[in-house]
Amino acid sequence: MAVTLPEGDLGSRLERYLEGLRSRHGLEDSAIEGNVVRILTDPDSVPAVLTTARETLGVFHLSFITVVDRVGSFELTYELMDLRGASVRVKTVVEGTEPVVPTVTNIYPTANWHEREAYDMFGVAFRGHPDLRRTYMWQDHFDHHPLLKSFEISTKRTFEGLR
Amino acid sequence: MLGEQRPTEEEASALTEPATSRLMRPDVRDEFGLETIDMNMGPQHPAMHGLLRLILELDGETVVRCDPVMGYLHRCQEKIAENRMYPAVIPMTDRLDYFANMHNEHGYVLAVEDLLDIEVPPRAEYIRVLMCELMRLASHIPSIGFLMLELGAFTPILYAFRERERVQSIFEAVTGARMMFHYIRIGGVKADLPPEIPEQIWKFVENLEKNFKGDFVDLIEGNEIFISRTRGVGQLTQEKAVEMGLTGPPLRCTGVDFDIRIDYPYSVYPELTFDIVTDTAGDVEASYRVRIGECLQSIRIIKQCLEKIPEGAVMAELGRRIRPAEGEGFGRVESPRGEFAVHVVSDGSDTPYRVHYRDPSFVNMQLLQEIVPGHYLPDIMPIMGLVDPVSGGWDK
Amino acid sequence: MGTVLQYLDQEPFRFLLSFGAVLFLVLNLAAVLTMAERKVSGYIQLRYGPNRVGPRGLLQPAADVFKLFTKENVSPGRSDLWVFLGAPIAMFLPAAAVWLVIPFSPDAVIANINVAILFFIAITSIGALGVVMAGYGSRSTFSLLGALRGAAQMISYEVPLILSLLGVVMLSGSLSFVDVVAAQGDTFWTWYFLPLLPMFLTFYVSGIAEVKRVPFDLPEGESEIVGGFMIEYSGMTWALIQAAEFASMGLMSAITATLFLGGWQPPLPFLDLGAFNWIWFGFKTALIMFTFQWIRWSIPRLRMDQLMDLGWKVLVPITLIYLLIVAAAMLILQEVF
Amino acid sequence: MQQFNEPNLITTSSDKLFNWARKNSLWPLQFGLACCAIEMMSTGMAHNDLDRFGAGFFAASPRQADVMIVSGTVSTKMAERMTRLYEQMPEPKWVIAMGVCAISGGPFLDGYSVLMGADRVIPVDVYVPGCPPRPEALIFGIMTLQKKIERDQQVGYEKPRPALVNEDGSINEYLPEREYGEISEGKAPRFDGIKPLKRTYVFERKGMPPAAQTDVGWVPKEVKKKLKEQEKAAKAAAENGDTKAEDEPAGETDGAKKDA
Repeated sequence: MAVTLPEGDLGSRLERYLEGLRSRHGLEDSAIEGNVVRILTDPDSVPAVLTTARETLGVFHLSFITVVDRVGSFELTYELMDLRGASVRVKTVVEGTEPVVPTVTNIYPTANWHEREAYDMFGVAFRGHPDLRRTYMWQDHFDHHPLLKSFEISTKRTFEGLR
Repeated sequence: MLGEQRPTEEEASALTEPATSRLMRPDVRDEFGLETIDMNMGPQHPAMHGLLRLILELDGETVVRCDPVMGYLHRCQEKIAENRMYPAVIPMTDRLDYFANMHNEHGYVLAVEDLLDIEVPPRAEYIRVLMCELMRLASHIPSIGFLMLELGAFTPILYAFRERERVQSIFEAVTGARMMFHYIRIGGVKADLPPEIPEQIWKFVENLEKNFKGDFVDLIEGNEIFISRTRGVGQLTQEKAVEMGLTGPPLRCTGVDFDIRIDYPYSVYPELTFDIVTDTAGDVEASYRVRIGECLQSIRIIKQCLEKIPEGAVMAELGRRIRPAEGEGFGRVESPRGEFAVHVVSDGSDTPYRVHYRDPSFVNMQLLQEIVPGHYLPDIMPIMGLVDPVSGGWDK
Repeated sequence: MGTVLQYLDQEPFRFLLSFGAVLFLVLNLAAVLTMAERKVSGYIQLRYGPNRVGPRGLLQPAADVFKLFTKENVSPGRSDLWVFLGAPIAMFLPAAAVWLVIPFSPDAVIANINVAILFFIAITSIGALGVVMAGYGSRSTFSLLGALRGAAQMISYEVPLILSLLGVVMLSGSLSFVDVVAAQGDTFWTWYFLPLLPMFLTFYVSGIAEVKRVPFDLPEGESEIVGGFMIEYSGMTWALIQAAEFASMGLMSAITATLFLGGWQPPLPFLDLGAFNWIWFGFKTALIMFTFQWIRWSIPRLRMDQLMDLGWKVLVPITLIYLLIVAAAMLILQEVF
Repeated sequence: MQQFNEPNLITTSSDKLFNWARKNSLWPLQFGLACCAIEMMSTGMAHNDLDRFGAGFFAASPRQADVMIVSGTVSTKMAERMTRLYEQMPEPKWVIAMGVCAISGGPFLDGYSVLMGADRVIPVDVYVPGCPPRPEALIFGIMTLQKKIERDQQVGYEKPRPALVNEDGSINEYLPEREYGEISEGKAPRFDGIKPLKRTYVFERKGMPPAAQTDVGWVPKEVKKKLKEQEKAAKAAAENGDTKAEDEPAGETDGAKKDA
């Protein structure tokens, strides 16, 4: 029944997460910023990193998955929280216009709808996802992925536009 | 559409065994070989909290499959935010989760302030917290009313909306609007509190605290039918709740004491004393008790805010033009429904490069397809009350 | 003139006329009850209720009825049309027909038949048929669910209803309503609700279930199955279903008043109003109707399995045990006196 | 039964009764779309009791509703459902567009999945602006609808409306800009290069409105007679011309209809 949340003070926990992830995955570009452990990894090792974080280090909560379209490549941010003040932010960059990323639904079941949303909005496909349908838009009448930068809506309202 | 590099279905299933394989159920037939009924609930349905569509498969009155379909209120919030200037996104966030407008504004503003790295005057912080807690009252009390409405009792919702109407009149005096405030701005709040408002809020809060037990707790909890309809319905374990990424009352009703206000403190919450309300049962009744307890805690916070609020400016000195440097900002607040997080990516221009809202309704609603199967059809309504999603939130 | 009256007093005409009068009364009762429903709910919920149409909103039901009269009558494309259209009639007629045997006062009873209680039980059972017809005919999942719930509920709650009536029959020794009322006497402590208190409560509860009101309004289930069996009805057919619901509610109150609260009998002998004793009957009926509405707007509804549990595991045993107690008591009292 | 072309004693008095009944028992559909739904609920609640006007019964099923309050943003995905709900409602029915989103798309106007106003798919009777409108505004909208219902007639037209027919025979749906010329001219500078509009003839309609602007169901007697004669003629022509090529009679009937 009970879930044991990680203990210890914030600083030591952050150190532990960073060390734990570094020792297993040999991450070079990683640091602690405030209460966040920031990690950059390649897309194929994302499930491995997240498995370590959840199973070994006890970071139980996946807050959200953000996709950013950097025209030509996609940047994915997995925000993990240990529910006690520390966060682990896993970043990965996928090249290409029609990217495929391994799914993390078998590690964090809550990623199910986050990944569906990312697929709907950006066309990022998740390999092994059990139920990859669109969340918001029509399944069959809407052929675009609207949050791509190539999909433009009519008005951009900035100061430049007003003057 | 997405090229050859995508794996086929067999390959995908060979690669990783999906953890949520319980989503896919075989054709259910009972021992007499009778088929199930497919039923479509919503989007226009009195109990669907807006525009949710549930595709149900019923075996008699028992639900064997529940598939939520969203998107009936998709308003392109994230795309529109990419095309607006930073301050002009705030009124759009108001329309996200329209029962927690203040929290949405607060979350977005925190994210932008994280980008800009600016200090907010303490009085503004106190006013923000004050308004957010009033908003929590105005959200939790109607949600209790909606729970009762969906169970079939019509009257509690009117008592709930009476209180909400009082909060709204306070909001109107402070911000000028009843629902869409645009009050919390980048660097502070729009205007100071009107001079007579603190006293009015105090009176309202005192009155609510005095009448809370009589108007809501006794009326609802004293009812045998309410207890029998909610106790043991939507039973959640802690593992399940954490696994599904729940936050807010659905998580706290299982006994996990997680509250962004304490665990990831923001604004002036560290200076205020209040408790995290938890319950151990993890059913609908427990979530109702958590909401009741949070209302009382909100009253406590409001009183402390009114006592501690310092004098001073309510707006930081900022240029007319907000143009953060390239980078990322995160804002995270405890909205009445759970963790509301905003992720803003800037490319150094007037408009955000990307805004991502993590809305609690969206995440908490995943619970439906997990726990509804096995319950009776009328149990869907209390479970909706347990999750308490808001259509504007899950559809963005 | 006198001959005409005499002629009208002859059997077929008297019956037709009085049936017309009862129909008029029942339809008006439905209108008045909708108005009462909205006003009572208004005052329970801290608001006024209708008050713009006519003096204090009294013409509100008239407006509703005329509007529903001119509303289009939609029948779903794939519905079973005759069953669909027949259902409201099958619901309304039983509710109206039982009014024929209700004694309004000693002389004002249209058909004083000696098996009135049997008649009442037999006729009200037909109401379930209407519900099933409505649910089957409109060809919608929601209505089908509503109809199945309705059938199950109404048939299950017939059992405690009938069992609780047996106590009255045993005490009064008659199946006629007039005899039952006459046997109760004109003092309120001799009315049957006191000696038969558990039976009175059982009858009241299963009466609410029989007329499908909160907390037993599962066939309608406004927030679950959106109106249930009446989801596809519009205009006058819907109005007829509503009229049937309210008429049967009025009927159930009237029968409760007749069987347990002494019908037209005044509570104390000196309050006897003679020919105007029907006022007592009306007063008691209205009181029970008000309690129905009070319950309607106060408490949530039960679930199907809980409903069945309450019916079969609580009400039926209670009535059976109390029936034995009553029988034993009657035997003993006969021996003693 | 005699068909009335013009209002008379019977129709006007029954109109009065029915309009009175309809306006006093406007049952809204329980149909909350977005943020405005909360204010719609507030309107029904104790503080601004909508039941006072007889409009407090929120029908959950469209079959029992009279007025649909489109309360909030209509997405393209929802528009189809909303149209279906509207079609499920029995006649007579009315629509109130509540809030700017339902009027024009509001702040979400340029979204890719937002319908620019409910009136693109269903006819709207009353527009209530605001984001969201206050409960008082919604009550005002309902009272406006009541006034509109009061003017309804079973036969005849409210007023002879001007039909706008251009030189080339096409019919203008809206008044051309020139009609408002006196108001705007002289106040704001007109841009160059705007051509004058085509000449517009304004007819006072009496008795028979142009066919394009009547509802499909109603055909005047004279026209019916004419059409019957034409049909007869076409039939006769077809019978006579059986020996001829098969295409010809069809062509002839079409031509005759076009002439009418």
